[in-house]
Amino acid sequence: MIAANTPASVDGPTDGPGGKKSKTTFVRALNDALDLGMERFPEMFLIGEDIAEMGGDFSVTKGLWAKYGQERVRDTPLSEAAIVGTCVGSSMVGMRPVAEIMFADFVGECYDQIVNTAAKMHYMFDGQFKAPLVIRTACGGGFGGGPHHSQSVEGWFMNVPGIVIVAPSNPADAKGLLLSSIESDDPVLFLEHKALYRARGEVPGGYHTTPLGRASVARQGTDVTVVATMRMVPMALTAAEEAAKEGVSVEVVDLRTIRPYDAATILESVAKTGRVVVANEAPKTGGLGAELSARIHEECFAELLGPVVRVDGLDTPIPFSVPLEEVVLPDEADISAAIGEAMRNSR
Amino acid sequence: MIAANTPASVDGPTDGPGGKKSKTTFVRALNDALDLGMERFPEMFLIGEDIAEMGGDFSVTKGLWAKYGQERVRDTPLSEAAIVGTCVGSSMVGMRPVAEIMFADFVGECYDQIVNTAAKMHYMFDGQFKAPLVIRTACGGGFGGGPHHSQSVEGWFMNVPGIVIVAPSNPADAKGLLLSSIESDDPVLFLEHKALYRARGEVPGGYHTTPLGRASVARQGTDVTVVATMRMVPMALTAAEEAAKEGVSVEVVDLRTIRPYDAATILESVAKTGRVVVANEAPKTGGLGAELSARIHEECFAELLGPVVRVDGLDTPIPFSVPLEEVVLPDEADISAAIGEAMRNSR
Amino acid sequence: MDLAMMLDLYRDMWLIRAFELGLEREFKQGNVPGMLHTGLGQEATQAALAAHLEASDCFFPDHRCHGINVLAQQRHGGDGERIMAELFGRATGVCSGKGGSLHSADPAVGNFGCNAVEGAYMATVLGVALASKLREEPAVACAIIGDGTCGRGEFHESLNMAAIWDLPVLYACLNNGYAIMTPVGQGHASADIVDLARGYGFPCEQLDGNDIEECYDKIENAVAHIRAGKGPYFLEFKTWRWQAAFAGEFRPESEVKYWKEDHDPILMAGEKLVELGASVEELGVIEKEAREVTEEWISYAKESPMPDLAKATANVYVGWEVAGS
Amino acid sequence: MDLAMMLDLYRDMWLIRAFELGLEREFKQGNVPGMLHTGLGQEATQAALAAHLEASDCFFPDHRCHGINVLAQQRHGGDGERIMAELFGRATGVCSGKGGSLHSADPAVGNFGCNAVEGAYMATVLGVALASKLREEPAVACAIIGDGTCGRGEFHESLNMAAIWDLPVLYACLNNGYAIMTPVGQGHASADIVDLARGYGFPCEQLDGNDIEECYDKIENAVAHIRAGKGPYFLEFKTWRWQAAFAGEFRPESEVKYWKEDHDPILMAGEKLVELGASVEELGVIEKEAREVTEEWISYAKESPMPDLAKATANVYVGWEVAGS
Ligand SMILES: Cc1ncc(C[n+]2csc(CCOP(=O)(O)OP(=O)(O)O)c2C)c(N)n1
Ligand SMILES: Cc1ncc(C[n+]2csc(CCOP(=O)(O)OP(=O)(O)O)c2C)c(N)n1
Ligand SMILES: [Mg+2]
Ligand SMILES: [Mg+2]
Repeated sequence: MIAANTPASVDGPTDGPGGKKSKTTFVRALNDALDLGMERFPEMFLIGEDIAEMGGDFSVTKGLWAKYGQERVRDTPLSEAAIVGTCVGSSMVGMRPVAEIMFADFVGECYDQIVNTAAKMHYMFDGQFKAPLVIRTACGGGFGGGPHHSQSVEGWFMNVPGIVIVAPSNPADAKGLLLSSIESDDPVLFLEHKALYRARGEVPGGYHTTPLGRASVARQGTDVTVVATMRMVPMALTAAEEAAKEGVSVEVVDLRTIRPYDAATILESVAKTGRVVVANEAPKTGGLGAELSARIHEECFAELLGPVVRVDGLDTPIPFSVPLEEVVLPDEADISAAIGEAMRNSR
Repeated sequence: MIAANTPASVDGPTDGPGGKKSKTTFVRALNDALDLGMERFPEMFLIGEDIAEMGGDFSVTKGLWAKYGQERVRDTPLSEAAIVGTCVGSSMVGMRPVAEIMFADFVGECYDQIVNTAAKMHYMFDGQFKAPLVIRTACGGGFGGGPHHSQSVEGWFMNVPGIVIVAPSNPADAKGLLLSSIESDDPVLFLEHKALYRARGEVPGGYHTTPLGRASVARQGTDVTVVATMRMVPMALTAAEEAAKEGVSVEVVDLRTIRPYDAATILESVAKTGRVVVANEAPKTGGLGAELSARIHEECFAELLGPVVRVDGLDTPIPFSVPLEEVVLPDEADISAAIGEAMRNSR
Repeated sequence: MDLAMMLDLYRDMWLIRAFELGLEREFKQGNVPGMLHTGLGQEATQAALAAHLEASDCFFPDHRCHGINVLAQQRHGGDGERIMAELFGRATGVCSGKGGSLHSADPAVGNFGCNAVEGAYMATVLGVALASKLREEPAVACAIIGDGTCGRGEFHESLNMAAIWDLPVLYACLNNGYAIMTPVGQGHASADIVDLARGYGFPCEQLDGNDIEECYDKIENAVAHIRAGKGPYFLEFKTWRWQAAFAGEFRPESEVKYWKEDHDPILMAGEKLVELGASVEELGVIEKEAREVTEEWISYAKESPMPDLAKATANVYVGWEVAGS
Repeated sequence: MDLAMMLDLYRDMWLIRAFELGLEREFKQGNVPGMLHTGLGQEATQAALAAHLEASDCFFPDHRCHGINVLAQQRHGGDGERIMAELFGRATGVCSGKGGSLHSADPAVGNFGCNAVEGAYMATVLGVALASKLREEPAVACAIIGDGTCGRGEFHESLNMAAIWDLPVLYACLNNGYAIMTPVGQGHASADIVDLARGYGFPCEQLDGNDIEECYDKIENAVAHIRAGKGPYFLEFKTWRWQAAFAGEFRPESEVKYWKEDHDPILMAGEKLVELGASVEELGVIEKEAREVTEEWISYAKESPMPDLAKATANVYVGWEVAGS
């Protein structure tokens, strides 16, 4: 595929896996994490479509085939069920596979294997097997990818016990969370928002993990809490800066792990602010925002100054045409509006 | 499969498709609906695994093969993607296929075809195609079916625009909603709770439809609204009778269509009661209850006397062993407890 | 095959048959929850497979494979009763009752568990096979699949990937002629599943799945091929199941008679044994012992406690606890 | 093949080539959003297919099939520019800009739309075929699939079901040697996809996908077979795509040279035409016209308005409206 207009490439300076903190891209941070993981865990291998010589559609695995060889960096046919099946089976016997499903939209083709095999393995055999696998996949819209290359799929797995869903918003977390996902003995769906691949940020050098299941407070504030995921985090930070100009102090919580999610950090923030916006790119109905909203109301009803405000995509597929896609996907302005709405609330 | 302990069979008296109202089973009501649909719509056909001579694992299609022949009542191999694909393709050219996916747990095997093809067809080609298909499937637990024969899968589709999810709780609605689903020009996932198959109730004779997208008030009340689906509806009605003995008046709203759902009926009830319980069998996190709770809080925050209380399954797969399954699945007692919790709420 | 080995296999087949008959009776009495698919009629294939699989190998049983589960348990763990207990949903079951008939697993004996989504483990088996290949351990990863199950897309993805990677997979297809009530030739482009498998370029063979000697020998050969690192192997066992559909028997009387009377694996083996010099009494003792041990196991299962209710929320995640109600 | 027909096909091939070249230029200039897969190098197969498909037939184009989309539009609707407009995401596109390159459809010309989840429409095509069978209308339902796409499970489910139901499906496999960068023989048990298709028992043929005459004749034959109610047909077109991977050309120089210079479908057809008596000037005019019409369409697309923003929420459901933001 000609990728001129797609967000990709391992670029920018890096001090390599062993170095100190430096400014680098999200893609590079992921690449470093995989490299460090491969170095540390002999039982780890990479698998996916054209991830070897090509380095994947977004260059995340670039260079690893040359370094680790074709047994550990494996190209596959277009067989998503077999890719995930290979991960599940090998993880049952102690390997640590990391699969790439090229676009998150395609996980429907291996949905059963994720939901009914990987996610239930440990439970239904009562602990006799574990499935320490990672499924990395590129999600999200904003580049004219159209209905089958732009979706945010966390909602497809939100109601599936046994699966871990990880969703970094910046290069440092991308690296730290990916290494934690590799270490994890639970099956992880690792979401990489395409619009973040080129984002740059400080990334700790060397082997560095970020705990799963823990949100981070990306910005402190006292008036409104914005809980956001992936691309919505930088957008929320921008909106927060805007709000600050109006004298509104916004706390931004970066959820980082979508399932199991960190209720404690959210609730702590809400206890302080009493106003909440949850921002997620997927369609609104039945999405992550619904779960967070329900939970926050359950636990903080008395402290809330008004209902939780949801910012999501519209309840539509993602259209190809750019102006239509812009209508469908949420952005900074939507978050700002939601902050405004939350601020108008008072009991 | 030996089905002695599974809930099945077309039994009980019926006055047949053309008759008057009579007491019959859920299975029979579905069977009548299919019969009436086949009679009325020459473009309708049935497709699935052993639905022809055998009449399906739960006898829902019993007798229809003998009546309509093998062209219109088609047995298939174990090829769920091809079954749904056949539905999608034929519906694109004006047929009205009704598929049976034997157990809802298996929809993971045709998830892509449902989510990315059926549900997006109308949108992505901007109205040039419709996908008037119905996927009937047996869901729900309570009969020792274990992790792969007991799931409630509505949560897997809650975040998918373009799909209609229908979930009857009684024989009359089963018939009326199935006929409406057949008439519908949108793709419908039609959920049949296995524990309801033998339920009996009055069913209008003849061709009778129940509108999609409309909840029904199954019981009037003034103190608490319980919004319930499928098997949780009879359970909610029982819990409501219990509550009545304590002087608590419970309104039970049977959601009937899960997506797009009838917010108006719910909100109207909540405006009256100010207290809400939402009861659904699927796991709690990221389930239907989350969406309803979020929406109700958004729209009725001021009227609510306390947070919406969710009753769901535990966040686990469904274990095989009966006492464990009982722990995992919600029941009347859980609804009663939730009603009690809601009643303790007051601002 | 010599008398001693044949007697061993005969014993194994009887253990399966007695187990399934006892189980079926208990199921009909309502003592076994859920659904039940028995392996009655398919004992030869299962016994022959079990005879060749080591604890360090792996097999994914199909939904009729209580038999091979039991034999693996007996051979490698000495505790076949834990399969029975699992079917009764008891704490003493191999999965503490959480899996049941369709999800009994015990990695210690090479049993990787049935997956009740038919066909799914055709994908999963690839991973186990790849792991042994990467580790250079000569283990066999066996997927036991019904004829009907071969309709699923994973059939293609799996055979293709096993072929291109030369994986040590043994596909054991138990072609019993039907998927529920659908004849194999109606559900598949060919009634001979090997025809669908041949295109992938690795050895495919069809054999009489009710002839214990043929099964034993052909599996031996296939397993040797796989252990030698020569890649996958596909065996199609022509067999027949006693179990009909829940509405009752749907197959022609002559067919039922043929398989139950003229081509029953146990009857056939019994005749052969007598030819080889075994006494009818000796064979009777084997049957009797199998029935006795089954009854003991049924009692064991029934007397076993139900699982601790805390099990309901145990082991959802390795890294997190899930809250109870 | 006579000169007139050959000239027609030559014209069609040039239309595809000019279209794709123009599009590629625009894409590189950033005027076309999203991703782009071109059919450059595969013009013969597409032109030959388009020549045999009626508006009442159905085809599911693959991701490189702007060409066949355009030809269908020209032949059955006279408005090829609407494919270009769709690629630019404009209101005048066949799907009002909502589909784009990977989801252009127009049922009026038999174009049932690409599905960017590769392989998915191998399942979907069954339904269209079944409908024409049930209605006893002799239409062809054609699925155009790449070699790599044949790795997907739907390949098996689809071929099997088409076989058992004798469905009027034409599988047109464009084997261009690679899935992205993975060679067909590395991704599949056989580099000849027909080997994987043969087991289903219906006719399978491999042919030179760059030889327009062979393509035309073999498709004619397959389509006649299907229209006669004789069931499915599988054609594997050996071809080659100009487009490399996004990192650049990865294929050996000799291979590139062979396909682009010695075995290019348009060059080959041009030589043949000259043999048949066409003049080089005449051929030059065809090329020139194709390039001109392409430029007109590009201008048309660029000048077309963007879709009305209300389109963003239109047609999610037939029976319900979806709220805007
Ligand atoms: C994906 C999937 N589809 C359908 C079923 C329901 N089902 C259980 S067994 C069976 C028939 C299987 O036939 P076959 O593989 O021949 O096995 P047999 O029962 O004949 O031994 C079916 C359709 C299932 N469990 N999984
Ligand atoms: C299910 C699925 N998996 C992966 C992809 C990503 N993808 C798009 S094209 C392609 C290669 C397809 O190869 P082939 O079918 O040979 O077509 P070619 O591009 O060579 O014409 C891949 C892997 C996809 N679109 N869908
Ligand atoms: Mg069978
Ligand atoms: Mg290709």
